[in-house]
Amino acid sequence: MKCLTVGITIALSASMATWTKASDGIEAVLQNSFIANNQATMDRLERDAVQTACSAPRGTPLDNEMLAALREERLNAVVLPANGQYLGDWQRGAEVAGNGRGLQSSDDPTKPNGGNCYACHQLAPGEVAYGTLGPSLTGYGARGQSQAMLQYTWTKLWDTHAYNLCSHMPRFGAQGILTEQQLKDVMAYLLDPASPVNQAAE
Amino acid sequence: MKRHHLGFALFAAWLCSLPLAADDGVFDQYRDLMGDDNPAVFVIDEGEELWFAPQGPESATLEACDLGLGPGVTSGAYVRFPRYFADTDAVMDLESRLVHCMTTIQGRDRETVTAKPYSLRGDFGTEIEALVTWLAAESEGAAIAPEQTHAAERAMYALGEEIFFYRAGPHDFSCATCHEQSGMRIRLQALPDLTSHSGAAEAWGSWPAYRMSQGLVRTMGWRLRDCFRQQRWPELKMGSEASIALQTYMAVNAAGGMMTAPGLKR
Amino acid sequence: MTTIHAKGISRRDWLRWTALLGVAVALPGRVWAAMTRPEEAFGATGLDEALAALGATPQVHEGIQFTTPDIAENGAVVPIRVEVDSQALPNVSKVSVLVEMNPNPLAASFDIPPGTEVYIETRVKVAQTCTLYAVAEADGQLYMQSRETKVTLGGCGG
Amino acid sequence: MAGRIKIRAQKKGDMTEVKALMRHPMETGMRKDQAGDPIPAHFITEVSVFHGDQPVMQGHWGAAVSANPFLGVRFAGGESGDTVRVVWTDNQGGTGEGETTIR
Repeated sequence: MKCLTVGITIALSASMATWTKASDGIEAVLQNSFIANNQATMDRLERDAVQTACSAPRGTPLDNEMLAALREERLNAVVLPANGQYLGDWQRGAEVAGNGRGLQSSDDPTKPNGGNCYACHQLAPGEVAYGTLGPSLTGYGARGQSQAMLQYTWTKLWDTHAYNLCSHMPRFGAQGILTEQQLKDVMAYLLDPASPVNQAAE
Repeated sequence: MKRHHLGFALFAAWLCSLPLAADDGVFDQYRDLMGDDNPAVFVIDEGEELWFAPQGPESATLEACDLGLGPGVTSGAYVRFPRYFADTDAVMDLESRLVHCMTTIQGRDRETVTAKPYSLRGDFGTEIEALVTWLAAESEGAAIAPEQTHAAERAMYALGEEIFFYRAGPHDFSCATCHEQSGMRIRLQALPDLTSHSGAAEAWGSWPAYRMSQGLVRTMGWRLRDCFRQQRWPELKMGSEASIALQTYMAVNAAGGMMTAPGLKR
Repeated sequence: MTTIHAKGISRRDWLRWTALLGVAVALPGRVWAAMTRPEEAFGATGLDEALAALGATPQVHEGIQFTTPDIAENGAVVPIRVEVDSQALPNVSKVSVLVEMNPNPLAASFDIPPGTEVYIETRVKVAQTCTLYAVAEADGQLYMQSRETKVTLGGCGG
Repeated sequence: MAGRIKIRAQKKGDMTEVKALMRHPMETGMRKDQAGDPIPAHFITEVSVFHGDQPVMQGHWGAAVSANPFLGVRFAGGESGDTVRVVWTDNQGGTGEGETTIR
């Protein structure tokens, strides 16, 4: 079976009728099937426009115009760092990248959320426990630190749908998963030449 | 005496069901050293004893429980779930059917028997976990063949597919986020593609499973609940429509595969 | 137990083990266990302290074959195997397994009577990536082998 | 339901190989339950393997042995049909015992 990695691929190849929303009953089913647990409250089952647009089962025809408009809207909503500074501390960024906790019912809400980058991406070559759902980012710093590169990387972290609608990646900035400072630290982990991400394997 | 060979048979089945090394074989040496002993053998025994133990106000055993193949028929029953039951006019998974039998046959209180279906930290197994483990072992080696004859069963599959792709929560996660591609892994954990037959068969066929990291056998109901915890969703209720729909989606995608549970997992 | 005599068991050892057996039959486990359990070593919270409590500083010995996985899927269950070549290192009477970074490094200790091969398999918890030690006692001396096992983060990390 | 042991004993040349799996939680005493209360330490402290009436190994265990512990040992001799017995005691006074015959 063909493996469709991102919804945008589906979107571009679709033509006929449109996917807007799941069948009417599904919200009621979910409300009856789940129960709030600590910080994981029931309102989390309500979807925003991105989530609704990106919930199409495989092969469902999609509305390309709507999707293009949505992507544009996401791009315009990205909030760049207030002081124009994109890079924080790569060592703190490493902690964010390795931390898989945050926002689960079982997590302590007073502790900072993790970014869990390693769940899906290879980063520092010395870390063997990396996932493969996303592309390898080892040596990411070789892309340089031009203004365009900084803004591109920030935008990917803030809201991946601004470039790649229906990507699997969480919207770390737009959804408030990571703070601005944490995002800067992750930026440094990716781009700082001194970061382990940009060192050769031992 | 059959049980003495069960561990070995399970291990052989487990070996055959190992995923095609999305983890690049990094744990081969570890698994070699682990050998063939699955502590789930204890839980199978415990489940069998619970099935035949008189309980509740009726002081009844579960031998009159109809798992779909007739009262008391346990062999081969698990692989037909989820399925429609006329007596409840509902599609049920094994866990909810067991609760139904505990309340109707043994006269036990529904709230009580569903209060803690899955072990919490520090627990050493629950009644539901043990019964499901034994009943899965009673289908060992059988082909996965969920019923899809009743309209309600087919509707459950369609609903399950929709929920599988439903993105929600602060991380925008759906089941599909991790389980619609083959050969991928999260950290070092290989992820089954549940939209494919082979991935669904491998996954559905190996639960319930002994989780080494927890020292416990876990059921598919728990597996789904814990997936949603990590999806940052609220808590999935045992035996809920969403749970049964997702199980139907998996089981039907897995149809024709072999039941090898209880599995042995990280 | 002709095999035991054939292996050249000392009279002292023989008496000790038959004495243990007598107690064991009368009171399974508890009493005879208390006679030999290395309590102090189990209570030690550092590797050096645990080794000191076991006796002396062990020397590396190639007669000990210590098998652990290079990388463990899960630190809660790490399979280990200790084998001693009785030609290279005879008269081993005790084998201990230590995990350097655990809160209490000594995980297990085994008394081996003459006639038992020194071949032990078990599974231990390893809190984090660190070195594991197999220590064998023979004729009052301590010998060892060590292995590093990497413990990985699995699953979704939460 | 602690206390149970599954044992296999198999002749391998002039040796007998014993593999035992024990039903026990092996709680370290350092974990907390869902409510945040400490879970008391509960682990096997002593385990012994007998061939007939003869002890072939005694293990002293700490809480770092994994839950539902596995033990494999080998001893010289042993004939098909001989009894192999494994017994344990834990830190809360619990005991377990199981036996099998050599295959």
